[in-house]
Amino acid sequence: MPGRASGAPLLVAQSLCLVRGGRELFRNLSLQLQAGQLWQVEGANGAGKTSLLRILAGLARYGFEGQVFRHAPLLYLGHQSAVKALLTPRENLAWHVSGEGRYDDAQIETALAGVGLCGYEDVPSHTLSAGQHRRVNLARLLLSNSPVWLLDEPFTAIDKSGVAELQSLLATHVGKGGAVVMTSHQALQVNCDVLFLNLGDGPGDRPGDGAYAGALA
Amino acid sequence: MPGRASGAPLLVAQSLCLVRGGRELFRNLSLQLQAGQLWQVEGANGAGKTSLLRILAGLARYGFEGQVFRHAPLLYLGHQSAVKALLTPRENLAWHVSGEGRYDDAQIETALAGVGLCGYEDVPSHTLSAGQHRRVNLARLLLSNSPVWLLDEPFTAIDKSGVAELQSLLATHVGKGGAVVMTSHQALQVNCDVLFLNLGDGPGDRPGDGAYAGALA
Amino acid sequence: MSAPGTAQFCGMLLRRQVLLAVRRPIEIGNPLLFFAMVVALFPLGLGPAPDKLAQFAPGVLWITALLSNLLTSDGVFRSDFDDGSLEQLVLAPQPLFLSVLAYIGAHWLTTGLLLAVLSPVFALMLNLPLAALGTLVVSLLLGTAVLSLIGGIGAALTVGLKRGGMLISLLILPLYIPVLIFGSAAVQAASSGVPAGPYLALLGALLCLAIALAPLAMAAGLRISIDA
Amino acid sequence: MSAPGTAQFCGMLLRRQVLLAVRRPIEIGNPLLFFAMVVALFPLGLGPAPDKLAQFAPGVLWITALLSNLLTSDGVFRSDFDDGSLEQLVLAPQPLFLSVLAYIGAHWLTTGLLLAVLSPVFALMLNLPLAALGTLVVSLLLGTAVLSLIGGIGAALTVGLKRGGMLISLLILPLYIPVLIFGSAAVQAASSGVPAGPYLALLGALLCLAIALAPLAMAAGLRISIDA
Amino acid sequence: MWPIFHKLGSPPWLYAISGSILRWLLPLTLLALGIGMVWGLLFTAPDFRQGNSYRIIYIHVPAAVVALAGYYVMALAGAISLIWRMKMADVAMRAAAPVGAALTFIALFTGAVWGKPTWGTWWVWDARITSMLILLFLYLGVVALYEAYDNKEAAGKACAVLSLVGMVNIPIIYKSVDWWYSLHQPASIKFTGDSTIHASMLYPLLWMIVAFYALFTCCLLLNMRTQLLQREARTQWVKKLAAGTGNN
Ligand code: HEM
Ligand SMILES: Nc1ncnc2c1ncn2[C@@H]1O[C@H](COP(=O)(O)OP(=O)(O)OP(=O)(O)O)[C@@H](O)[C@H]1O
Ligand SMILES: Nc1ncnc2c1ncn2[C@@H]1O[C@H](COP(=O)(O)OP(=O)(O)OP(=O)(O)O)[C@@H](O)[C@H]1O
Ligand SMILES: [Mg+2]
Ligand SMILES: [Mg+2]
Repeated sequence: MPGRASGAPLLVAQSLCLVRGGRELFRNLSLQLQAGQLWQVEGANGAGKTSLLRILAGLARYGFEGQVFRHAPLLYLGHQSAVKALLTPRENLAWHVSGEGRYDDAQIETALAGVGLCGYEDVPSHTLSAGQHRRVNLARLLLSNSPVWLLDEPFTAIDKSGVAELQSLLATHVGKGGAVVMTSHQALQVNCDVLFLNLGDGPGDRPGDGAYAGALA
Repeated sequence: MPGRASGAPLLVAQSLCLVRGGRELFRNLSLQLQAGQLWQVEGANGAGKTSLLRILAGLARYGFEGQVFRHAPLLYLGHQSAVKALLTPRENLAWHVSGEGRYDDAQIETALAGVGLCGYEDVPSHTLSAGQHRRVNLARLLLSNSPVWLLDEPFTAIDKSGVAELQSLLATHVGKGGAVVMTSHQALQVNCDVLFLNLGDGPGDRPGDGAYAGALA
Repeated sequence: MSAPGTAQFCGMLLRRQVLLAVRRPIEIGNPLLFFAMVVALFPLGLGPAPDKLAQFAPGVLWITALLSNLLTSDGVFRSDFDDGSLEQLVLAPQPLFLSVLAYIGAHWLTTGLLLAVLSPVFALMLNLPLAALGTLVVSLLLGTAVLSLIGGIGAALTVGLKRGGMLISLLILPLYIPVLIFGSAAVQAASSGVPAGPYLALLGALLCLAIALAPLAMAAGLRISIDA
Repeated sequence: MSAPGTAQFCGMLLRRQVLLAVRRPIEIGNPLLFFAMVVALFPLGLGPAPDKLAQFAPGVLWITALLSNLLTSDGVFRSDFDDGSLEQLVLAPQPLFLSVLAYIGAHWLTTGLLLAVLSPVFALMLNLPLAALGTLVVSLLLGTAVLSLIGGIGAALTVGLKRGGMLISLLILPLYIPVLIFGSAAVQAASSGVPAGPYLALLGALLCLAIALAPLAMAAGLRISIDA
Repeated sequence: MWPIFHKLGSPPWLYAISGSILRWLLPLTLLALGIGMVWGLLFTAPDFRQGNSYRIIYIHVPAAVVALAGYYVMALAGAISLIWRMKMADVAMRAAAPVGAALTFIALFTGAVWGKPTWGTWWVWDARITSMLILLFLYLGVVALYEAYDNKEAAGKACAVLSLVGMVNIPIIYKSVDWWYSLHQPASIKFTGDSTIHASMLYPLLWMIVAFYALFTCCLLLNMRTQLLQREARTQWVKKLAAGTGNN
């Protein structure tokens, strides 16, 4: 991502407000995502992390207030893995519906090996275990060229060594000038700065305006 | 569970062997589950933890060798949450397909409050967040009378305080003479002994006979 | 907090399944609308001459009821499989072959029963003689129950398949055929003034047979599907 | 590693969808078997007299093709929605209304095309005159393409609903009706020796209209479904 | 009785015994088929009404008869697999389905080809023909269900359940189709009287029926052996076999 003016934000969210099921999840939430930043969205179950990520990605378009400007291509990995059970991991990556890039076989094999799926390239994905299934999806991070990553609980079902590798991958991406917004209930152990966005202890305890001042600093 | 002879095992697995997709996942695995034991099944992604739990529960009946004897009612929580999206959490618990027990409204409310779903008793479950959805399922642990719990990654999508509460619940259950076999990629922090069953670092590295001697001690 | 008895558990399941259907009124209305629309399509495809319609009404009504049943059968266990409820049902202490009857019962209540009750309206649209309406309703009541039971077998056997899709129709359509033949024969008989009793008796016999055997097949099918 | 162009991306998607269908040959065979079985049901319900059958063959064949299409339409986007692929498709840089065309194309290739090619066999079973076979095939080729496009709209609109199921039939059956009317009229005309050209031309016009408008509606529908 | 039953459950034994049966049954079957063909096609008089086209009967009728019997073989194997949990019964059932489907198809196809010169049409909705078509669907259902499962052991069980359900239904289907046919106005075309078959035609026909039974058995066994090898690919005895050291 060289050539991008380092000052221009990759993604800007302006005064987002969201009310769901009669509960205000966040109000006046603003966010400027700069290159080289790693944001961890924190909050109890039901605090609105997934909702926020979907708004940032542009998947949710109705029912919230505020605006989001996306200045760079983004990659979103949600709770669901977008891995087709009937295709092999190789095919899943080669023909991925996200239309991000065209990868040749060597690239795909390197990526699959990178997530520990050596030897599983050509078995139908539905025979993979829960963690292996999610790893196929994580291989997209190794292939991706998008500067902005939005990751919703990427560590789900991943084993300890997998989590460590993923964390170093995140650090590398950020180090190369990318940016990450992610949610997780685990504390990150990465060798780069982590910015926190706290959505509170649950829908009851709603953070008001200024509540993010610290986080946004 | 008073009145149960403390010596009799609640569940016995004898020399289980499992081969999946041409890989041997475990061989000659034997397990005696006694009252008061908490087993954590460990292993990398694809090591065979879920497969083992399904065999112990009696859901998998073909394709493995060995025998399992179940001497006590058991409760199995799998990767999937068995929470019906169209029913409210209250209805989900009251009419649960597991046919375990009949609970009155007060019991159900206590259980839902116990998993932090106070105020969400009567919303359709599909409006719950990922973690809240799983919490509905965990409420069954608070209602259950079964001595044996088989839990497959119960901490998935649960936030930090939820994990802590769940761990103390496990300790209490074990303390009362129940028994738990669970899988998790997180280290447990409970104030009771944890027995480990290690399925190895992945399907490549297959544990042979005697490999469990230590764990079985 | 002891486990509920079998009858009580089945009652619970029946309530649960019916409630699930009622939660989305569209789900209940759909088979009926499908029925109405196919009945409306027939004159469009075959030409509207009233005498011809009357002649074919028994067959058309019964084929439509059958297709409408076929379309909904696939869903009997599908959502429970997808969200893991089926695993829990299989592990339940109550006998599986009785609990599946509750599922089929709920399916029949929300499709077959309603269809039978509303069928006179459609029959009149197709100019079926008034005298045959009673037989139509009774034959549909008995017949759709058999269809639901047979459909349940197909659903149980295919629910675990990654993309079962229409496989179920291949499995159960051949088994539906006797019901179709006796059902439409009963209505045909009634509309031409011949006593329809024997056909209805045959449908009743099919129903008894299906109630006795289908639950066993369904239970076996579900256990297999869970494992696949 | 730049993003693939739109045409290339559509080609990729088409390959992917066709492969998904081919992975389970059963999925491709099913609509055909369903077609065969419903064609067999009609004589069973309506009576076996050959002359009558021939008279109704055009309508019956077309209604069956329609039902067969209807049954499979629901699945066009369903599995992609369930596993999150649809979210990714919506986020893709390529225009959504072109990529959905690839989905519909694959659906048509694996249902409508095969159905049209094999329809003469079923037509012979219903005693349709030989002279009408050509018209039958052409009308089915054109007509099923329109049906797939219309079905895609319904699928896109309902895929996000918790239990969409048969809602789709309610939404799209009325839109299917013109296709049914022109299609069966074409075959009827050919089997009674009247030129079928005008009807086929009308079907072609419907197809052009559908290709122009349906993708836009589908794209809008998918964006809404993702958000629901 | 029981030792044999027990042995039947053992793949290597079954593989060996089926090998030695096939060694003499297969040539014998081919010979019988050849003789039957020659006898039927060359040494019988042409029918006085149908001319030579009637000779298709020597394929048509045996195929139809054996196809029906095949379903019962399949269902029986299914029952054994469910009741005694014998894996080899699964294999037999799985092997019977495509053979039965093929025979049914042959009966339908030859019937259609025969119908064109005799009835002037490819197809009529006669009771027997209709039930034959339904039988084809029942067979195809079993084949398709088996293919749809990934876990072949589960697939065997599922197909066993299905074929048993089908077996209960076959008599019902036959009865109902018969009734249905007699209910409606009779079709304008009918089978030629079938009991009036002349002895000179009957004997080759009976011969062919027996030959088709033998053919069915051969196909079943051949099919089973392939299935066995596929299923047991990882076991010792198959590896030995592949290495060329096993017997047979
Ligand atoms: C697609 C069309 C046809 C089908 C599916 C069909 C099917 C059958 C079946 C199921 C049988 C019964 C075998 C048994 O169990 O006894 C049979 C027998 C026979 N078929 Fe056909 N058939 C067809 C067409 C024809 C035609 C066109 C003819 C000749 C005009 C014909 C002549 C016979 C005769 C003579 C027998 C022997 C009857 C007996 O000995 O009982 N069939 N066919
Ligand atoms: N249906 C199947 N066919 C073939 N192989 C399978 C099938 N299901 C699972 N496997 C294989 O079995 C192995 C164990 O799977 P299992 O789900 O038990 O793993 P796990 O230990 O639970 O992993 P995770 O931590 O990812 O949940 C995996 O390598 C997987 O590829
Ligand atoms: N469709 C909906 N209708 C009404 N309320 C909803 C809907 N979807 C989500 N909610 C509510 O919005 C809140 C936030 O949900 P969200 O999924 O964003 O939480 P989350 O922070 O991702 O939680 P988790 O850690 O459990 O994943 C929850 O309280 C949930 O009940
Ligand atoms: Mg979330
Ligand atoms: Mg697992």
